[in-house]
Amino acid sequence: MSEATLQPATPSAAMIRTLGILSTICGVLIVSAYQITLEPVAANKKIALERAVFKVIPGAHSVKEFDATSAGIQPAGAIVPEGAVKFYAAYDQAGALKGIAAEGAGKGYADTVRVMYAYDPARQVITGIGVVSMRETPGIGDKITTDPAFLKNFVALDVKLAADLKALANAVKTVKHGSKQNAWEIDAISGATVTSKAVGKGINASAQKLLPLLVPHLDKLQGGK
Amino acid sequence: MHDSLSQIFIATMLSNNFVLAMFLGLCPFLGVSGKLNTALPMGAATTFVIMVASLCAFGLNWLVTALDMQYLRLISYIVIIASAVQLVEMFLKKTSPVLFRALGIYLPLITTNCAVLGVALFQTAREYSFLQAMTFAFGGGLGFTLALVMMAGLRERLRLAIVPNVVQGTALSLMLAGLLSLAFMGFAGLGSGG
Amino acid sequence: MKTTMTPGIELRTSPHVVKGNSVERIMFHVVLALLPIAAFSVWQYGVSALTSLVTITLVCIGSERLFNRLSGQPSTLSDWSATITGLLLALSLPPAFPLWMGAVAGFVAIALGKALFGGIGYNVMNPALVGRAFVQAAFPVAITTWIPAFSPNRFSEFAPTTFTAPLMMPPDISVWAKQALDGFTGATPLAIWKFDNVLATPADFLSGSVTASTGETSAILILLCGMYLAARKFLDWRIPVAILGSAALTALVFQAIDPNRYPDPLFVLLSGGLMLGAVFMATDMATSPVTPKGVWIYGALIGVVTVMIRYFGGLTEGVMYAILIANALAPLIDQVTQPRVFGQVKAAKEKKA
Amino acid sequence: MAASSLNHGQKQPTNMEEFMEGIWKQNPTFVMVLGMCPTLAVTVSAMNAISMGLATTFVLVASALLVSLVRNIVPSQVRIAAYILIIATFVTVVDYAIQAISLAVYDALGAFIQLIVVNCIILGRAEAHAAKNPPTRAAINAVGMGIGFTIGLFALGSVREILGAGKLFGIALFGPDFQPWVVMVLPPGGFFVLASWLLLFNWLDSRKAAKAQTEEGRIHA
Repeated sequence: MSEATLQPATPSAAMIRTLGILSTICGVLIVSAYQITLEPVAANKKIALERAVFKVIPGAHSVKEFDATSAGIQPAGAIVPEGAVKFYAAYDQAGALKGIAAEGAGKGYADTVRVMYAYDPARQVITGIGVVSMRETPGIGDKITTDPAFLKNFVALDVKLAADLKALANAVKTVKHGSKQNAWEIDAISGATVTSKAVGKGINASAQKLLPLLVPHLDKLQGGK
Repeated sequence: MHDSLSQIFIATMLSNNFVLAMFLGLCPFLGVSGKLNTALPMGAATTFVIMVASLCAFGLNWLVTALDMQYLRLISYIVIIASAVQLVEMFLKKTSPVLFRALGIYLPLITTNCAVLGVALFQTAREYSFLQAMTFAFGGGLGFTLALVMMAGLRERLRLAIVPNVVQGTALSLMLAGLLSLAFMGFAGLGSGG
Repeated sequence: MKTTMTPGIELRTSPHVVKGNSVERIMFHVVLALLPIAAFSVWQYGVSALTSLVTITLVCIGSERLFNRLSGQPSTLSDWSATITGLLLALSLPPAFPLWMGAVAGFVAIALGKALFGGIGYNVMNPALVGRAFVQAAFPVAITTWIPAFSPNRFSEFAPTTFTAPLMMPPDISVWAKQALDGFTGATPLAIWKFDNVLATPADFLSGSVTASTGETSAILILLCGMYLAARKFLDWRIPVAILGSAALTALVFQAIDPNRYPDPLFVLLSGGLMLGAVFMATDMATSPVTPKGVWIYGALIGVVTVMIRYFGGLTEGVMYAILIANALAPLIDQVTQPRVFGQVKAAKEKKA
Repeated sequence: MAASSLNHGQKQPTNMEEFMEGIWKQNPTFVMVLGMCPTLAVTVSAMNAISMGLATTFVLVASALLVSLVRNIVPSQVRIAAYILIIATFVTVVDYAIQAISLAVYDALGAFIQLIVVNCIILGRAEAHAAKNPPTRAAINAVGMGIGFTIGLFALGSVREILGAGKLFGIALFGPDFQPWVVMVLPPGGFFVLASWLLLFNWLDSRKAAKAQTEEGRIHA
């Protein structure tokens, strides 16, 4: 590069040629690696997704990916439409809709906490959560995956839509340990309030966006096998 | 992500400090932190290059995504960062010889600073908007500078100390880095908007 | 080998008697000043606190001796600094902190905080706080487990956590603590304020009935002991004044912005370890700046960072981290505030630091 | 480093010496203290450490091989650019390979797989060794370096996982009541553990030196 001007001994044509040849070799290597791994990677991602969804919706047998937009819902394709919210529909062996799963993300103590939650359309409640990724303090923040009292919050967490179907009737809210009174509140883990709040915020943000788009079109998901 | 700019700034500078919490840019951190008067220019130069790299990476990511060639992302990042550093070097040489003399010797070192590539990779992974990315880069650079300058201060002070023989050298620097990292844990949660 | 370091190595063979003497004297008086605070905490928390104080201090002294022997130096126990580190560390930990964890903290305080950098005077951060920060990061649950003060059985019964088997997890004591004292919530006033927005009153603090670390609650006592040390010129009064002043001022500003959300300055001053940290920890001579202007900047920094961490951080208490950060910045503060002319006294001090 | 490889050029070490260089005499982690970003960032568990070590070894060997093959046709002015190109290629390959093998590992290592590009060991080896030696020799040296780096990572990862979680390779070692030392899997723990390893080696070194000295003294006496 800059040295080249200082030492004109090597003709630039030679340098360009060498770099050109190298780039070609490298290009071929990269593209073939990409092509060869494309399928296994996709398969891996699918397995990981299924595992995450099955964990929050027990008894589910298959998963389908959808995008919800203001225009309705459609199976997720290669191109994600503007403003789309991704969600997953889980079906049981017979092909009946078992539940809906979606991802929410909130800023935790150390980094973003991403959770997968299960939504039961019939009862309009959240029926379970699983952590997709987090870097919270071991022993404190990671109690959100193990603390039985905390997980009990998500047996039937109320996410009913308001009458106009534009937002949740009651925003999901994390309250301090031991003061949960309403079905839409999450009782925080004592000592891990920041992480508990991250879960609540993540679910609320995602549900507020997804459910108004999803609920009017729920019938389209039935028998999706 | 919907992090506000101030949250990103505080988090990258303090609670998720590049060097002390994310282990980015350790080689220059340990290598150039011996003296205060070189630590500051090094920090400034790195911050500048990180910002330039972040800018390039943002444009490049847009291009690579538009062309649907994500598999070329890494290789194009590293190539453009290396060339950007070269360009900055040449540009400084031409336009501001004083600044060049102050920063010049550090610039080649910065090419292999993983903080520079790290910024590019993290801002891509977190899908930051343009302003978010620039804030991230600036905060990261300042955080790097802060850690570097603090470390240099401590190391200068310890030059007078009777440090036991077995603790000399890199081990001592790592101990100090560990202590700083421990102290920076106090900032955890700052910038999480809790 | 790598003996290229420091002309200071010759210092080892020539004991600088005069300076050593005065350091010993200062340190001895600091120990004396800490004793009333320790006594008050034993009265508050009973045998658990007493065992903790004794064990941690002994571990610190033992570690100091061990490192003396390893490095082939004469014993430095007589300078009292290891005793101070041990006492301060024990006072800053919860009274029912498992003893084995306290021992870890004590060892780390001496090893990582001091011995590895060449011993007394060369530590880059306050050793007691290094020890505490280490166990805070290592055992985050145990270090936020509190027991009630003035429980009726405190002189006859140990807290169940005190004698946790080494390397094992301490038992859950929430049930025991509630039995020991009715209405015990197990949260410090800072935590209660942060998460429930309920303020403890100054009377709560002064009576020592709030939940806290072993030596944190006796604000008046700490101030009195500090005044004694300051009056005899054993500590730099400007540091605590700067810390408490800047913390109060910062709190005042925030309270003016939103009185519903932010507590009054008195609460900020009395709660947590601010008083203990300001008087006994931040004033450590080796790790604070030596220039007059630098001392004020250093203190102000600690005050502001403490309040910032308390108000906006993930942790409820920030004094410890604020002091550690300021310790790390002390050489820089010195450099920036260096007077142009080098005074005789300053140069001597500089060398020691 | 340049000086040491110059020496080698003159003496022509055996393949075994070439192989052992990275494992012992010039261990990238403990002796040269290079490539520390991944060393500290990913070693929260033994599994992560080994995965990272193997990924780095692959890039090291593959790039050393290619660099060595083209060493005579690359003009020296553009050699660094060429090396970076080659290294970035193999890192991309390894990135996709890991995704194909295990997403869990891929998530655990995060951006640090791609950051192998700026690991100074690799560029350093390409420049100082591979560019001056025939392919077999370059590859053997690179394998040694890679294994040495992996050993270093494992030494860190295992200590941090054992103390920080009470586990090794995810298997609990001490029963359910063990109190993990959380600090070990946090950033300060990384610094402290690596520093302690270096202390240990320094101490062993100084003891060896002291012994040699006393023995020498005895002979003289």
